[in-house]
Amino acid sequence: MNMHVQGLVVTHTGRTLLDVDDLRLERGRAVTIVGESGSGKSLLAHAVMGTLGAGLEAQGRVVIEGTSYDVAERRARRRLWGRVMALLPQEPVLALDPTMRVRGQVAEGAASFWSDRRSGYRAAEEVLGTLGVAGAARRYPHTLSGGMAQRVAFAAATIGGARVLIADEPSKGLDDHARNDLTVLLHRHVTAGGILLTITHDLDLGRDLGGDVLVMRDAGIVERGPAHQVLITPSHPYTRRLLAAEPGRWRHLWVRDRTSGATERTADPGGPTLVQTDRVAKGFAGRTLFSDVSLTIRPGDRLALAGPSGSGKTTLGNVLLRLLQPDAGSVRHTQELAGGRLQKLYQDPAVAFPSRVPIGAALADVVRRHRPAPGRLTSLLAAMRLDESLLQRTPGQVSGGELQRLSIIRAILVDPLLIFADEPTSRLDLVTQEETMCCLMEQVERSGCALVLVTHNQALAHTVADRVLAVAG
Amino acid sequence: MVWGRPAVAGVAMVVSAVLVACSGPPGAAGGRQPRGGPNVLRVVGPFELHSLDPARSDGFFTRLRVAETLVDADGRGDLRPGLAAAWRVSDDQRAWTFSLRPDTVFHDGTKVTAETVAASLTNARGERGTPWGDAPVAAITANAGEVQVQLDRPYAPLPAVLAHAGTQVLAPASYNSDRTVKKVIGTGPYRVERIEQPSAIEVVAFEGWAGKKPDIERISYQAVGRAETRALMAESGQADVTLGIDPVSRQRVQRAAGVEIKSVTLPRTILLKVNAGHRVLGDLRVRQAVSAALDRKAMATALLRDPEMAATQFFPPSLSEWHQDSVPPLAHDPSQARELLAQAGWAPGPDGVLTRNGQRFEISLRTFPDRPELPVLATAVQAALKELGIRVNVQVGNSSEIPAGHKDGTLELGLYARNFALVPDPLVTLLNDYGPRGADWGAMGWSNAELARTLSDLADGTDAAAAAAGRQQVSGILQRELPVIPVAWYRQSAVVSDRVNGFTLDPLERSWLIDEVRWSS
Amino acid sequence: MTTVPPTLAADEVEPAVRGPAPARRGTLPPVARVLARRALQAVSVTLLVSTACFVIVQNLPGDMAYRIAAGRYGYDRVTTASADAVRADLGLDAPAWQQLARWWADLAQFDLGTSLVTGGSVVHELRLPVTSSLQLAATALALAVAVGAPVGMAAAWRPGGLLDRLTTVWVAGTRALPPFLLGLLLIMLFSVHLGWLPAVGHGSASNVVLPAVTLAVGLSGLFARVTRDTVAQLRGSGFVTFAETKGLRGRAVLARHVLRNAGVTLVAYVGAQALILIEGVVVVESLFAWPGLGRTLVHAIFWRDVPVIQAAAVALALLVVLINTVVDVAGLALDPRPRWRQVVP
Amino acid sequence: MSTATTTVPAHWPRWQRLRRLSPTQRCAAAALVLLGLFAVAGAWVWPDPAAQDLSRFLEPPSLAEPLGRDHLGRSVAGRLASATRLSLATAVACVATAVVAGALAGVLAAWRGGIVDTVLHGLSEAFVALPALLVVLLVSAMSGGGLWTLYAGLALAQWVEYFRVVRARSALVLSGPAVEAAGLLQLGPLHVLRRHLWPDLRPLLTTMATFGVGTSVLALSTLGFVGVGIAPPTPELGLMITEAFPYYDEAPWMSLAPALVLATVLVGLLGLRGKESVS
Repeated sequence: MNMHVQGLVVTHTGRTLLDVDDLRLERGRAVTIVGESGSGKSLLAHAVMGTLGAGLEAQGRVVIEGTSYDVAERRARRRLWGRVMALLPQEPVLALDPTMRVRGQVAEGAASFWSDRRSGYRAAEEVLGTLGVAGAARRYPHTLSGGMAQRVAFAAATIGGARVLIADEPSKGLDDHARNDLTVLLHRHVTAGGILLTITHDLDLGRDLGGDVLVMRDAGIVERGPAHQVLITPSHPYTRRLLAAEPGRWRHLWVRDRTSGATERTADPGGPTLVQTDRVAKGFAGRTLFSDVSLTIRPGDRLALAGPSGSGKTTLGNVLLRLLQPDAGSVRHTQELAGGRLQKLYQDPAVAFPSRVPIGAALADVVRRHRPAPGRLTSLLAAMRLDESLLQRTPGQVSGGELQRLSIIRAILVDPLLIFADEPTSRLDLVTQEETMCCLMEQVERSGCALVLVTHNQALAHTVADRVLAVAG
Repeated sequence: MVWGRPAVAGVAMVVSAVLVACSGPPGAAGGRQPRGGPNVLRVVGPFELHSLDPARSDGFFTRLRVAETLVDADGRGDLRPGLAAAWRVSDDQRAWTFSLRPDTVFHDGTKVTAETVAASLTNARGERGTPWGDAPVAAITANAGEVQVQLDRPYAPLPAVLAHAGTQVLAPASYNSDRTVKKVIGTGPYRVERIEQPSAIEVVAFEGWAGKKPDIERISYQAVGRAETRALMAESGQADVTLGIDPVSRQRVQRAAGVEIKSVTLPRTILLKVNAGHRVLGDLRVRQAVSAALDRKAMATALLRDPEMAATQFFPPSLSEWHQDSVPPLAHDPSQARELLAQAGWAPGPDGVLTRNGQRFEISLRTFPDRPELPVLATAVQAALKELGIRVNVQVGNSSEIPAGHKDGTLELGLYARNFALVPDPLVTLLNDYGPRGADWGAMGWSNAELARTLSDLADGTDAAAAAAGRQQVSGILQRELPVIPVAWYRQSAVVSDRVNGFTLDPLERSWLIDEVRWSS
Repeated sequence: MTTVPPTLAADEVEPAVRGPAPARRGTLPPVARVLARRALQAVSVTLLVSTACFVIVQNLPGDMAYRIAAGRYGYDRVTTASADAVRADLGLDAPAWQQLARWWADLAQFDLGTSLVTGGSVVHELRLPVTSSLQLAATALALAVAVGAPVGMAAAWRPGGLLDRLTTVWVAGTRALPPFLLGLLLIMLFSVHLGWLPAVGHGSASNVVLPAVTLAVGLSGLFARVTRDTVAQLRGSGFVTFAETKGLRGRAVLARHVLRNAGVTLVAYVGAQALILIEGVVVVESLFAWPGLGRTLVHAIFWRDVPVIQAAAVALALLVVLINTVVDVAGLALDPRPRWRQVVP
Repeated sequence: MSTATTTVPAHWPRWQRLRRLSPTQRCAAAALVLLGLFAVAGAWVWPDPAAQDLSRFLEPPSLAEPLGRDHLGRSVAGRLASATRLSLATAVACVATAVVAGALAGVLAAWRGGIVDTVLHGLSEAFVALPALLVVLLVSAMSGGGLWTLYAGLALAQWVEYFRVVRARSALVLSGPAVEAAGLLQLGPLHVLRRHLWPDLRPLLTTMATFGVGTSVLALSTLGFVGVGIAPPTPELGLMITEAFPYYDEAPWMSLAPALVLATVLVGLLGLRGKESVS
């Protein structure tokens, strides 16, 4: 059995969003599609599955088990869902019904469930057991960890026995550990003789899955071949650029030497202390996130707080900034930090700006309050390669990468002594991530301010920071 | 206690089931099919039942012929035997003796005796502010099977007072130990079957009734407050007898099929009460001017839809003994009104409002909405007086604000309808209203010795010729002095469906005479 | 590198400590917590509402005794004598605080006192209004949900479709029609011209139809709209899409996922409307001569019947609490997620 | 409806935004403006809406009297203009008061938290439990038929709604990252009010307020219908409908005209809101 996609074109009001001439998927061999956001890779998954949005026109054919389906006709493939082909959802926490226990949600995917509830439940418990989450059967989704939710969603998607599994950005929002779990699950599907099509911008996932890799850009495929070849020694310039954007491969003046962990740089150990914590501890709802954390941050320090999601690194950062009260211990700030010289960058910059006000108006308030040198805003915009017309827009009308750079400008305008960056690039794709980090680090280098970076990406942490503080769960 | 979800859902379901269960048993639907079968006479009226106490129940149970008074009255106000077969007065006019109708039983089967009647009447004396409570009664006793009422002084209208609904006779079992009424057990041709206060009453014919058996076995009464809703019910055949039809609806209902309008002129006059002790209104010329300013004919035509109801004097023609053709009628005469006001020293100010010595002619008029025509008439009075340059401030509020204003002297004008037949003899009402000190619903700050003496003579009892002369004198004085200004008389209308015939309206509103109604087929 | 121990613990398969912690020992389960909170609210609301009513009524202009006398003896038979009798009878000359204290003391023994106007026990006087108000509200709600929910569901299946646009027009139309006009029109049509239903009255099942329909017409449009918005939103949600790609048929998705989740929103909305229905239908009550709470309240205020005002207000307030409780409990039953109180910094 | 949802760039001048109104919104606005003109102009054409001419009662519409005369011979058009003026003015005043009071209290409670929040929230809970009808009835009983008390009663019954919404919404905004960032930037409370709270609350408040005006007009006329509203002869829409009802077949223009005005106001306000947002 195999699957064959032929002459697939997706357009929207005349504009071509996806144009893939020929794509073959075979049993036992994973196929991974990588590329920037907007390259059309997600559309491919949905076109194959038959879940394209109503406003999109599609043409082409998908041949599954010898039966040919017209891509434009979406209904015909519906009866294949669950039995022949399945979609592993993005962000499994959102894909589970919050009002229903896990067992029922898994069981309803089994064909037997509709004739005999009890055998459906048995099947569900069995599958959950083999995935190591038997205990989740009677729980509600909101009580599951991200990794467990991922496994539950996998169980629900595959219990119907579908051989074709399409995974759309399955690693989005997962920390390293959960991502490893995911890789194992996907591998298991492939080795059991399934067909796997994975859409991701996570190059490591592509490498781990092996098989074939297709690189997409601007609606088309620019390079294809075995994973070890494409993702290690690429031939197309775009693929090379993509690879170079991985934090581990960055080449910039401000990049720290990752290989020699011993040569640690602590800027001016004798210098004044900006922030000092003494045995702080914090917990929520009876659970301790961290305790006995003692830290000193001096001007020019670069500290990374790394750890899996939910481990409390953001909370620790907020305690450092005195946005949160610690449960125990104390946090002291130097006098100089008063007056707004301590700034924060947010994971989602869209929520860090007043949402219904033009960005320019929000920045004008900052300028009015802090009176930076005249022309500073204009020069910063130029330095970040941002057009001034962006200032007329509201945050929702600007792309994530641009907005994060605008929020860097806002932080820099007040001449900060310490910037706390909370996962500033985790929602951006690789190329944009590099661009954004470049902008941030150039300003940090120039002003000599201290940086505290929160990230779940170990490579990024080690690339940027002098010190990495691992925060456990 | 940990509740599983099924249990919680169960609780929610039980609660909703209870809510739905309140919806009552499914019954026969259909508008024309009366509740309880076709043999029920459905009466609809504006009156709500707020209390079972005879003094407070607005005559509900006498009108429904459940309870009886010792004395009854016919449509002209002539007294008839009720529970009492006959009565007589002692020579000194201070003791009245009532002999009871023999072999009468209450609805609970107990026999009516002089003792039970005396006890019931004594209970009713407890309510002050009623004709019976205010009558000069010294004692009520049972004496050799007869009821005797001892008076403090001669009081000719006593039998009429004992026809007032507040004196209805109830069985001993009707009362709680504290003399309040717990249920109504009367002696009439109908007994109470069901009461749903304040809006529904159902009565059935009483088997033990010794008189003529009524044709209608079962009657239901439904109170409906809004006149327009009542008219709709009458039109749609959802009521057999609809009481209190307003003049406007009357015009429309007349055209509906299968119904008939019954009308009767009531001994009721819509009056403009004047504070005659008032700095402005104390001047008779001003009162006369106000009276002459009113175009009663136009008001009656437009608002009551009945030109005949324009009052030309205090007593309506239906009170034939009191209505005097000889009295010069009240007429609309604006020029005379202006002249009278000018004589009284009132001259138009710069904004058209009359002034005298820098004082503007601005007065307030209190009325209440319980009778729907009153606020409308008040508005018409307001507009009419505005023509003369009198600024009237209409206050539509609670009816009690008129007696309250009378008491504390703040009332200037008040508009209301006065019923002269609360007691079948209008004399009782007049004695109270136009006595030397005035009364809540009568004169204010005005007294006339001649009128007081005439009324008191009438109350003491005189021969027929002297009484007629006295009544003529009363009418004349009221017309000349205008302690109150008559505005309109009153016609009551009811709609009767053609399912029944024999329905008549009692001009005294004492009874709905339902025991005389018959099914048409 | 600073010596930070590599404490990246392996993600245990059964994470006992990860995710929101289970309820702490010693705290009540959610349902009991809701009930306890609502019970407390019921007590405080009773005291507050009754006291507020008392104080306001005491301070209303006009002599209370006259008002009560007007209620007792009828509008044209109230006199100064009867008002004096009322004052003496009811002890209205006593200081206000004594009257209030007496009411509280009686309330503590579940005695709501007697009506100043009719002299009957307040509990007895209120029984009919409370049950008829509930009956009318329940019927109107049931009708509105029975019509509105399916229509909304159908409209959501094709957003922008004919039915969807029709419900928009329906909502606008019914909102523009004041209930009293609608009621009159319904009486004219069904009662006067067709003669199918009784216009007014209370007691038989057919009586409730017209007033309930009058109320339900507007409500059903709103319910259809809310259902449509909720369902349309749910249809775009991740778990509904996922349920579909799991292979569930449309009806199964509807039954197993959409309905329950839509119920969470709808139950809260129905609850809010129930409150409005119970307290705000005095117009419909007046038009259809329906002996409900609103009408009782209007009369009681008109006559200054303090115990009845207090008891009716307390009854209404308690109904508000009761309905909120039912909504809370139903919400908990439908959606087990904890509701975090919004923390204000 | 579709164009109503298109986002208008925030930097567009106001008049240009007006241009982007949907056809529905334009029709609604036009209807309301016409009604407003009628109400204002009516004051000149018919200076005394209570002027009677009993001899001309129930006169049918004519050129001089476009809506005929009522049962007291008063000009229906004149009364209607006066009633529209009164209804709209009172409703707008009620809603404005309720919005200002509710929004201020809501922002205060969300911002200050602690005892201020506890007190204000407790107060609002009490008002929620207190039936709105009771509030209006009691307040209007304080002086029968006075416009002031009616206004106070309606405003008092409505502020809670705005308070609750504003408090919840403000708490959300104030606890959000944008305000946190503003705090770190030390931009001060004025900036938070102007750039964060007001832009976020404005669409919500305008939607609620247009809805509230409709509700208030309806409430006023409903109170008129029940008989606890404005005292006659002051013309009021609900009262006019009530007064006219008995004449519905004799003089249909009498009841039709106020009902039509009421419907126009409600539909107009509904249409003005544009995108449907119940709940």
